[in-house]
Order: sequence, then C-alpha cells, then structure tokens
Amino acid sequence: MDVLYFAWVRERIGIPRETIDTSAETVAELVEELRAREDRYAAAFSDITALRVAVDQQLTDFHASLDGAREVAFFPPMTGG
Amino acid sequence: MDVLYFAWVRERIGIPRETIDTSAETVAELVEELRAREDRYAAAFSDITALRVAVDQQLTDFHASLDGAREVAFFPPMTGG
Amino acid sequence: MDIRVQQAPFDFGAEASAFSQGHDKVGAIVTFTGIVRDADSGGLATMEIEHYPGMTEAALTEIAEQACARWSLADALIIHRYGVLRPGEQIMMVATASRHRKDAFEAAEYLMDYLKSRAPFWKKEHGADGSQWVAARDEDEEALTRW
Amino acid sequence: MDIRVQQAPFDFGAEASAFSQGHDKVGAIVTFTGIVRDADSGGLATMEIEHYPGMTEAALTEIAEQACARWSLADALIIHRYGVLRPGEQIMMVATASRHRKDAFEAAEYLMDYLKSRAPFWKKEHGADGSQWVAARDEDEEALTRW
Repeated sequence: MDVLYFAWVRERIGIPRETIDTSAETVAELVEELRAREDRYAAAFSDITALRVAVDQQLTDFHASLDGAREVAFFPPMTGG
Repeated sequence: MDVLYFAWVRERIGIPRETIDTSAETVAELVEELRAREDRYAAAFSDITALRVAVDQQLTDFHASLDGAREVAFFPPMTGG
Repeated sequence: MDIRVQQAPFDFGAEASAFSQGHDKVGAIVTFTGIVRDADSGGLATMEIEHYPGMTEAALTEIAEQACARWSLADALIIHRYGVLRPGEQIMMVATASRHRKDAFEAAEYLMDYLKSRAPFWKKEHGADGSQWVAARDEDEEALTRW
Repeated sequence: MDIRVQQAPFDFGAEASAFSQGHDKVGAIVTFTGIVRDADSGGLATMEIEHYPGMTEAALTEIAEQACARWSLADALIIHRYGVLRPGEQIMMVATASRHRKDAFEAAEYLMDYLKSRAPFWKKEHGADGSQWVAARDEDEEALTRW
C-alpha cells in the first residue's frame, strides 16, 4: 500500500511517500502501526484530531476501512484558496 | 420647480421634463395637481404605488415636503444592474 | 473608489485586471458582470437603458460609500452603461477588494442588490413582439431586507 | 466546466474576459481571485503552495460538479496554482456564469468555501522570521455549514 504525507506531516516524517506492507484493516489501525515504528512517526501522529486522511484520493475519516485500498494519504487540514 | 419623468411615466406624459409653478407643500399634493391637469397625467399617476419619487435627486416618499425643493422626479421602480 | 456611468462599452477583462493590480495588502477580489441576455422566448433585439443623469452618479457613490463603511474594503469599482445594448453586451460591473473573501463577496452582493433597486436606471426591451419596460421583481426588493 | 491546477501564473483579466464571452443566455458572471497578501506584520518573502497531484483535480472537479447540480450554472471555472508565489501574485480564481445573479454569487461562494477546506492544498509562508505552515481557520470550516 502506498502511504503519502503532505505539508508538516511530510516534514516530520521526512519523506513524501513510502510503500508499506500492512494488515491494518482501518486507517486507525494503520496509524497505530506507523506510530509504533519510530519517534518521527509518533511525532507526526501525536494528535490525529489535527490530521486529515484520504483513502484512494477520497477524503474520509480514521474509522475508514482499508479493504482494497491502494493509496492512503495523511495531511493537515487544507488551506487552499 | 422642475418636474422630471422617466421610463413609462415619461412616455405616458409625453415629455421628459417641465417647469411648474405650484404651491403644493408635499409630493402628494403635487401629484393631485398634476392628475387634475389632463388625462395623460391622470394615466401616469393612476396608481402611485407603482411609482417612485425623488426630490432634489434623493429618493423619498409621497409624504415628503417640497419646501425649498428645486427638482422633483417621478419614475417606476428602478431596474438597474 | 471608482464610479463610472457611461454609454460606451467597457472591457471587463481589462477593468478586472487593472482593478486587481497594486493591492499588496489585499487577499480577495470579487467581480460581478451583468450581461444583456436574450429573452426566454428569444428574439430580444436590443435593450435600452435610461437613467437620471446627476442622480445616478450620486446614488452609486452613496451605495459604494455605504459598502465601504460596512465592510473592510481596500477598493470598490462600479461601471454602469446606459443607451442601447445588444444581447451579449456587458451592461455593468462591480468589483470589490478586501483582505478577506467574506468581506469582498458580501460587499459585492450588497452593491448589486442596492444598484438593482436604488440606482435610477430603467430597462426597456425591444424585440420582435414590440417593446416593453422591464418590471421590477419583488425578489429584488426583498433582497434588500437581508442587509 | 474548466478546472486547471498549474504552477504557471495566469492572466486574471484575460481569463475573466474569455469566460464572459459567448454566453448569450447568461445574465450574470461572478469571479473571485485570491492574491498572496503580505503578512500583517509585513515581511512575507514567498508563499509556497503544496498540493496532492491526482487528488487535487478530482476534488476540484467534484466541488464544481456539486455547484452545477445545486445552482443553475451555464459555466464554471477554477484555476489554482501551486509552487512558490510572491506577495501580489494571483493564487487562484473561480468564475461562475448563470442567468441570475443570486445563482452566480452563491455558486462562487460555495466553490470558494469548499475549495478552501476540502481541496488538498497547503500553504507555507516564508518570511524574515522563518517559515510556517498556514493554519486552517475555524471560520473556514464553519463556513461549510451554511450549505
């Protein structure tokens, strides 16, 4: 599964994307896995209320299923316009 | 006093402006005077709820005083924009 | 603040571009442009716009000043034409510049609502079926109640 | 409907002018333009805009389609830049065309509200005091509740 990071999430983790082997069934489970990896992930995911997530380029929430998902992206609230 | 007519008020009365000697103290009194003149005035002023009035180029209502007024204009509701 | 009442066409793109220049402290620009549209049934030949010279400029200036007093605007523009126009021609435009989009949007809508019902312009449609004055719409008058 | 996500500058006046052409059945055009403004304290050197290629276009298209479903629009345009911009540069624009001004205004505000909080763009300010990501504002999120 491709996992993408944007804005300060990308900066804290240090890479814009990576491919991960995971058996996480939901976004929340994936977040737990990532948090457990290294401090930089723990720092990026320390407060998920400050984060947004997209699964296969559709905005969703942390309860969302990862069944069949190819791409998950984490980022702060958007500031376009 | 200069009296101006616009849009269909101008068309019904047949002239865009005229100078009138009047002792009318309010717009309503002026309208009564004009109505009594000729059929074309009576036709133009038959329903004053369909009309708007400006005294010295300021929108006002038919109760407005004509004390010191130099110019009165009658017209239908505006349709700008 | 720039208020223009004119018979001549104006170049909406050029006006919008000029208005948007040189506003370092501005984050948001809103423009509205009104275009002569063909009648629902088709067949509008021309739209004639009459106005009240002298009062028109004063009324537009007052409306723009009210908007500037009510919202935080860096600049405002109103251009309104009169005379004979054809379908597709631009009748008028307003533009507002502000730090924030909410102010720019609200002020532009305010300008339009007041300009529609409080500036001395009258439209007459000339078409295949004859000529008629455009009637004021109740909803245009009602639109003022929100301000 | 025209959606463009690009690094290159765009010419607001030319875009506005092109958008306003050829709409015989349209009476109202609204445009919004967002401009990089200097920080309140001054000293903004550049504004960097990051986005999510692939998702951005899809999100903007969906937002525009929602607007077209909700209001009677003849046309809609969204242009949004990414990359490094300086104060005074145009970040983005939207334009809406409709028979009636209310639809054009509301749809443009809807596009802006959703684009602000639901399209994957992130702004970072680089200035004399260092760099910082622009925080989302509660009022931008709240603005969505009105639709």
